[in-house]
Amino acid sequence: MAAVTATGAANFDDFDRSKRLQGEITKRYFQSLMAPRSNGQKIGYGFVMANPIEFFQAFDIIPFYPEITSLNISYRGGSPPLIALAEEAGYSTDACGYVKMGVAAAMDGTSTAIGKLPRPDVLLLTYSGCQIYIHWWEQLHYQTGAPILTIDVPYVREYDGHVEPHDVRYVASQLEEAIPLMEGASGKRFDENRFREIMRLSAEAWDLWGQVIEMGKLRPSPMDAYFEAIYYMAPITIIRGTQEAVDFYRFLLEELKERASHGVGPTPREDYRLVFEGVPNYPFFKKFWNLFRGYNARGVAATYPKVAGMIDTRSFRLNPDKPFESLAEYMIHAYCNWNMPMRTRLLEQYVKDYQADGVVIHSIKSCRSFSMGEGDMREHLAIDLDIPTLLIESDHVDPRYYSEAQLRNRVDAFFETLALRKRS
Amino acid sequence: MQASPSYYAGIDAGSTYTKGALVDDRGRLVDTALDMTGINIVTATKKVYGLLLQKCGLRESDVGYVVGTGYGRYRITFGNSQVTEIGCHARGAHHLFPTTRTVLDMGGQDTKAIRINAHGEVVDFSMNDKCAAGTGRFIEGSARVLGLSLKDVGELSLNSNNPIKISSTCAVFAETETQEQLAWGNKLEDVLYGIHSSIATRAIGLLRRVGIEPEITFTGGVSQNPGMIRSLEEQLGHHLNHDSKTMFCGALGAALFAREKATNAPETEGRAA
Amino acid sequence: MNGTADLFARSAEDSYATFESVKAWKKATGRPVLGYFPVYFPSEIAHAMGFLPVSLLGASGRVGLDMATAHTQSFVCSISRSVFQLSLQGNLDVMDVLLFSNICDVARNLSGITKRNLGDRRIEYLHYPINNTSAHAVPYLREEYRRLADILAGVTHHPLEPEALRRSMELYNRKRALQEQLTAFRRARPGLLPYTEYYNVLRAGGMLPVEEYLPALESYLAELPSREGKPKDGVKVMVLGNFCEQPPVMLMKSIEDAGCFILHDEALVGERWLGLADLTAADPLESLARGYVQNLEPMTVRFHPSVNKQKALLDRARTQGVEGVVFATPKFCEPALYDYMIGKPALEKANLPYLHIEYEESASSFEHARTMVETFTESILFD
Amino acid sequence: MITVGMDIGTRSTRVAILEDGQRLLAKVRAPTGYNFLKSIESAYAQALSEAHLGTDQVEYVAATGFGRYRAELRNLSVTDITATARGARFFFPGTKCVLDVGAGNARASKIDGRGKVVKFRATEKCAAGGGGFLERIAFYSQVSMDSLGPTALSSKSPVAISTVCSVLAESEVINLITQEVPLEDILMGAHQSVVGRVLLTLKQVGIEPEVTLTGGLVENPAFVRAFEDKMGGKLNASPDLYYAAAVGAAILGHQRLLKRRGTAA
Ligand SMILES: Nc1ncnc2c1ncn2[C@@H]1O[C@H](COP(=O)(O)OP(=O)(O)O)[C@@H](O)[C@H]1O
Ligand SMILES: Nc1ncnc2c1ncn2[C@@H]1O[C@H](COP(=O)(O)OP(=O)(O)O)[C@@H](O)[C@H]1O
Ligand code: SF4
Ligand code: SF4
Ligand code: SF4
Repeated sequence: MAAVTATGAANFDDFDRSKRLQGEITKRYFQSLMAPRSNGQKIGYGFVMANPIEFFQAFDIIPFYPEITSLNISYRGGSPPLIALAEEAGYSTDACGYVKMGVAAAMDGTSTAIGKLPRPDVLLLTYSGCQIYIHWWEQLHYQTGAPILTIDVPYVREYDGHVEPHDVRYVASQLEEAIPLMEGASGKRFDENRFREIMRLSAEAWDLWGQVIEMGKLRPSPMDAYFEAIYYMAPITIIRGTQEAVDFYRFLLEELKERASHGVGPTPREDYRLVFEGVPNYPFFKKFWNLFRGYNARGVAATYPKVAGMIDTRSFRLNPDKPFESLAEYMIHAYCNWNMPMRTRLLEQYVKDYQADGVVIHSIKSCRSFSMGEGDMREHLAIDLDIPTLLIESDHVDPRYYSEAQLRNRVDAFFETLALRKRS
Repeated sequence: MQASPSYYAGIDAGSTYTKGALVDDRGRLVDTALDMTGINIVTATKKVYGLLLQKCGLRESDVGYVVGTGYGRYRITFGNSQVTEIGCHARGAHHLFPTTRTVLDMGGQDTKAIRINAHGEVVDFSMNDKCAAGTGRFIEGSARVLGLSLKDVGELSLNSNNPIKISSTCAVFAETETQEQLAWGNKLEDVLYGIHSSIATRAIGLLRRVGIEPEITFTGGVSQNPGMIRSLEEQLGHHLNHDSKTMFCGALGAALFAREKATNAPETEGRAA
Repeated sequence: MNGTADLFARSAEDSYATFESVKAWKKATGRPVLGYFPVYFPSEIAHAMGFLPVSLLGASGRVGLDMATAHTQSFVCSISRSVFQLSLQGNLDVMDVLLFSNICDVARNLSGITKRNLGDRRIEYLHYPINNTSAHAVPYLREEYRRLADILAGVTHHPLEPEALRRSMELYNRKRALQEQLTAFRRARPGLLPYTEYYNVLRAGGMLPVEEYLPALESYLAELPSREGKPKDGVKVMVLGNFCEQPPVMLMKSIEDAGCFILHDEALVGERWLGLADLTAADPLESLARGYVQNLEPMTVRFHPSVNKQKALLDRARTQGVEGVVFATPKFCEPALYDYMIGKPALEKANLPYLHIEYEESASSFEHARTMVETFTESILFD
Repeated sequence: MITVGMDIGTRSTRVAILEDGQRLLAKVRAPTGYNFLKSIESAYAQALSEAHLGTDQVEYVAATGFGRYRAELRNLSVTDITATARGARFFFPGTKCVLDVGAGNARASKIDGRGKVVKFRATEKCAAGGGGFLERIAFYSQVSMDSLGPTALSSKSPVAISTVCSVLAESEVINLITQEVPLEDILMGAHQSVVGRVLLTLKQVGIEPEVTLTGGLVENPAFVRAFEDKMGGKLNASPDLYYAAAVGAAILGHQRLLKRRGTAA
C-alpha cells in the first residue's frame, strides 16, 4: 500500500522501513526456535503479559510465546485447522482461541502455518492479567508432561492503583525461589552480573519504546498507534534484553521523527484521531484496518500494544540494582492485571492527552480478560463523559466470528456521528 | 437531472423487506412502499422504487435525489449516495415524533438503540452483539415452526395471562425451547408471550446502553407487532411511540437525507473513497 | 423434621434474590453484612468481626438481566450477570461490603465494574495465592487476611480479636463437619434424601447466621436416620464442574430422574472446601491461611502446582465406586471447560463412562440435558 | 407380536409398526404441529390403517423424540439416540457410527455390535447445526425444501460460510445474497457449513465405518454429498432412515416385551 501525502511529495514506503526490520527480527527469532536443538539448548514457554524475559535470558533459555505464534499463524490465515483440531478433541467454541491453537499445535504430528512448533522444556506460569494462562499451562502440562514453574502475581485491586508492599515482596521472592529450579531446567548457573546487564539493556529498550508510543501525541500523528504498533511491539516481547532490541527502537524512533518532519503518516490525511482498546482481529487484520483507514482515521493511542508492559504510565522502571523488585513491579502492572476502573480511566486519559475524537473498543468474544466489562467501559465513556465510543466484536483468531457487513455497518455509523460532531 | 425535481426518495434495502419512502420539497412524507427483499436485491430495490413512484403518480425525473440505506445500500444502482440505517432511523423517527430522544429499531437481523439530539442527529448508538441476537428473526423462526403468520404470533401473544419464561440466551435454541415448552403442555399464547418478553428484555438491555431518555420511538418491522409493543412497554414502564409508518423510518430518514443533500445542506458523510 | 427442612427451603429461596432474612437480621442486630462472590471466602474472619457473611450464589432466573446486559456482553456466564443485576437493582443494598476474588477473569473484572457502578460501597478483592509450592504463600495470604480485617475494621471500628476469631473458627469447623456428615448419610443411604432437599440444606448454610444454622442442622441430622423409605438404586455418578455458578436444581433433579444417583457433586464446593482449621495454632489468622494454602483438594478455580488433577479424579471415582462421571459446566465458564478437558482423557484411559452437559443457572428448559443424561444411563444400563 | 415405535420430533412425528421386531409393516409421518396429541393420534391411526391392524392388536408402544412424554399410550420411552442406534442397525447392519441430524441439532454416536450406544455427543449451542438452519435459508432464498438440495448440487464453486453460530451464518447468507453471489453457490455453502459443524460432532466420538445418517436430512442429496466429500468416505443414507428412531423404538419395545414375557413365564 503506497500512501502519499496530500501534496504527493513523499512516499510513505520510504518511511516504513522499521516494519520490514521488525519482520526480519521476528523471522530470525522463529528460525532460532524451529532450528534443531543442539548443545542442550532449552525452550521455555512464557506469556506475553508480564513476561520476565530477562529471567529466561539469564539462563540462556529461549523464550517461546504461544500467544505470539498463535497470532502469527492467524495472521497468515492458518488458524482454522488448528481450532478444528482442538474442537474435535473436545474444546468448546467458547474457549480462548489462543489456547485452542496452542493445544492443537502441541499435539503429536501437528504442523502449523509456520512449521512444527518446539516442545517446552519448562512452562513458566506468570499469572498476571489472565486467569486462562493458568488453565492453558495446565492443559500443556498434562499433554506434554513439561513441568510448570509458577510465579503468582496478585491483581492490582486498589482502584487508585496502589499496590501493597506485600504484593511486590511476594512476587520478588518467588522469582528468587525460582532460581534453583531454572538452574535445574537449564543446566546453567545463575550469574547475577549477567542478569543485571540484561536488565540494563532491557530498561533502555523500554525507555525508547515509551518515547515511540508518545509520538502519537503529535498532530498529525506520524504513526498508527494501534495498527502499526502491533508490528512494533514484537521486539519488546521477544528480544528486549538485547542490544538488537535497543537498536531497533532507536531506529524506529528516528523514522517516526522523519515521518513527522516530512508530514507523512499511514493515511493520506489525518481526519480523525482515535483511541483503541482491545485485541485486534488477526485473521482479517488488513481488512479490519481498512475499515478505519478508509476514513483517514489514525489510531493515536491504544491499550493493547502495552499489554507487554505499561511503560507509558510510568508504572514501573526496571532497575538493574533492584532486579527482582523492579521486575516484580513490572509484572504486577500488566494491563489486564489492572482493575476495570483503572483501565477505564486510562482510556479517558488517553483521549485527553492524545486529543482524540473518539474511542473504538474491539471486543474479543473468547478473551474475557480483555472483554468482560468493556460494555461498562463504553457506557462510562459514551454516557458519563460524552466521548464518542464504538464497541464492536469479533475474535482475535477465529475467522468464524468476523462478519464484515456487520462491522462495516457499525463503523460507518460511528464515522457519521463523528462527522456530525466535527461540524457542530 | 431535470429542471426542478421536487421530490426526494429513500430506499431501505433490509434483510427481510425493502422499503421505500418519498418526501416532497418541504420534507413532508408523501407515500411509502414495501416488498420482500428476496434473493435479488437489485430487482427488489428497483421494484419498490417503481412501486413508490407509481403510488405517487410520479416519474423518475421528478425525483431529485435518492439515498439508499440498509444492508443492501451499496447495491442500490439508482441511488445517489448512502447513509447507514442508524442515521436514517434516527432521522425518520425524529420526523414522525419530533420530541423523540431514544429510538429502538428492531428489524429482521439487527436491533439498534439510538440516542438522538433535538435535531434528530445520532449522539450514541448500540447494536445487538452478534451472539444471542434478539431480533425479528427470532419471532419469525417461532412463527414458522408453529405454522403461524407474523401477524398471528403478535396478536395471539396478547391473550396471555401467564407468560412462560423462555430463558435461552441463544437465539438458536430459543426456537427449540418454544417447542419444548409446548411439549410440556403449556398454552400457546403463554409461550408466545414468553418469547416476546425474552426478546424485549434483551432489547431493553441495549436501550440501557445508550441511556433511556423519553420519548422513545419504536421503529423497524417489529414495531408492527403488538405483542412486542406490549412486552416492551410493560418491562420499561414507559410509553413507546409507534404507528403504521414506523416500519418505514429507515426509508423516510433516507428520503429526508436525500432532500438535505440535494438542497446542499451540509454533508453528513466524511467517507473517503 | 418438617420445620427444619422448611427453614432450609425458605432460606435457600431467599438467598437467590430477596435476602429478606438478611435484612431482618441486620435490623435486629444493627450489625453489618458482607456479601461474597464464590467460590471461597474465610467467613470466620467476617464472623469474628461481627459481620454476617452471605454467599452470593446467583439469582438463577429470579430477576431479568436487562441492566446487566447493558454493561456486559452476552458471552459471559450467567452468575456474573445475575449478581451484577442484583447489585444494580438494589437487591444487595443490605450489604455493607461486597467481596470478590481471583477465581477467573470474569469475576476479577466484575469487581471493578461493580465498583464503578456502586462507587459509594466497599467493593473489595482478595487475592488467594495460587502457588502452594512457594514458602511465601502462607505469609502472603496471612497478610491478605490482615488487610481484609483492616478493611472490615473500617466499617465496625473494632479490630479483629484473635480469641473471637478462634471461636468463629470453631463454629465453622463444626458447620463443615456437620455438612460432611450429611453428605456421608446421603451416600450411605441413597434415595432417602432427594438432591433438591440436600441442596437446600447446604445452600441455606451460605446465608443463615451460623449460630442459627448449626442447631437447625443438628436437629435435622438427628432425625434423618428415622426416615422411611426403600433406598433407591440407580447408576452411581459424580457430577463435576458446577462449582461457582450453581446448576439449577431442576437440572440436578433431571439427572436423578433419569436414573442417576449423585454420590458426589461440586455444587457449593467453596462452602465446604476448607477442611478443618487448626484451632491450636498460636496465630489463628495464619492457621486459616495455612488451611487454605495446604488444602490439596483439587478445585477448578484453584490452581495448585503440586496437585495432580487427573489422579485425584480417578482416586475419587474409585473410592466412591461411581459408574460414570457427569461434567456439568456452566455455559461460557472457561475454567470449568478446561478442567473437563483435563478429566476427560483420564476417564477415557480408565474406561469410565462420562458425559458433558452445559447449563445456565437461569435455564428454563432441561430437555436437552435430560435427553443426554437419559441416553447416558441407557448406555450404561441397556445391553 | 406387534410393537409400535413413535418418534415425536420437532418437525414431524414418525410412527413405525414392527412384527416380531423384524418385519416393518408400516411407516408413516405427519407434521408435528403445536398440538402434539393430535399429530400423534393422526400418525398412529394412519400407520395402523396402512398395516391393516386394529389398536387391540398392538402389544407394546415405545416412544422417542423430544415429545416422547406426550405420547400417552406409550409403554416405554427411550431417548432418540438410543432408539436411532437400533434403527440404523436395522437398515444397515454394518453400522458403527450413527449420525442423526434433525431440525435443531445433531447427535453422533458410536455403537457396538448389538446396537448399544457406547459413546455419544450432541452439538451444543454455538456449534448447533441442523436442518432448521437450512429451512431458514430456504425461506430467505425462496426455494422449496424439496428443491433446496438439488439446487445446491448444481453449484460449481460454493462460497465458504464459516461463522460459528447459525444466527450469524444466516446474516452472512443474507449478506451474500445482497452481494448477488449465485444462489446455488450460497446454498451449497450453507450445506457445507452445516456439514462442518455436524462432522465435528462425529469426529468427537471418532469416525469408524460404516457411518449411517438418520433423520430429516437423509432426504437432502446435497447434504449427503457435501458430507461424504468432507468426511472422505461413504455415508449410508436412504429415505427409510428418516424412520430410524421410530423403528429403533419399536425394536427396543419388542425386546422389552420379550424380557417381560421371559421373566413372567
Ligand atoms: N406486519 C407485521 N407484523 C408483525 N411483525 C412484522 C410485520 N412486518 C414485519 N414484521 C417483523 O419485522 C421484521 C423485519 O423488519 P425490517 O425492519 O423490515 O427488517 P430489515 O430491515 O432487516 O429487513 C420481521 O422479522 C418481522 O418479525
Ligand atoms: N423433503 C425434504 N427435503 C430435504 N430436507 C428435508 C425434507 N424434509 C425435511 N427435511 C430436513 O429435515 C429437517 C427435519 O428433520 P427431522 O428429523 O424431521 O427433525 P425432528 O426430528 O426435529 O422432527 C428439516 O429441518 C429439513 O432440513
Ligand atoms: S484469554 Fe485473552 S489474555 Fe488470556 S490467553 Fe486468551 S487472548 Fe490472551
Ligand atoms: S461461572 Fe465460571 S466464568 Fe463465571 S464467574 Fe464462575 S468461574 Fe468465572
Ligand atoms: S449459537 Fe447461540 S450462543 Fe452461539 S453465538 Fe449464536 S446465538 Fe450465541
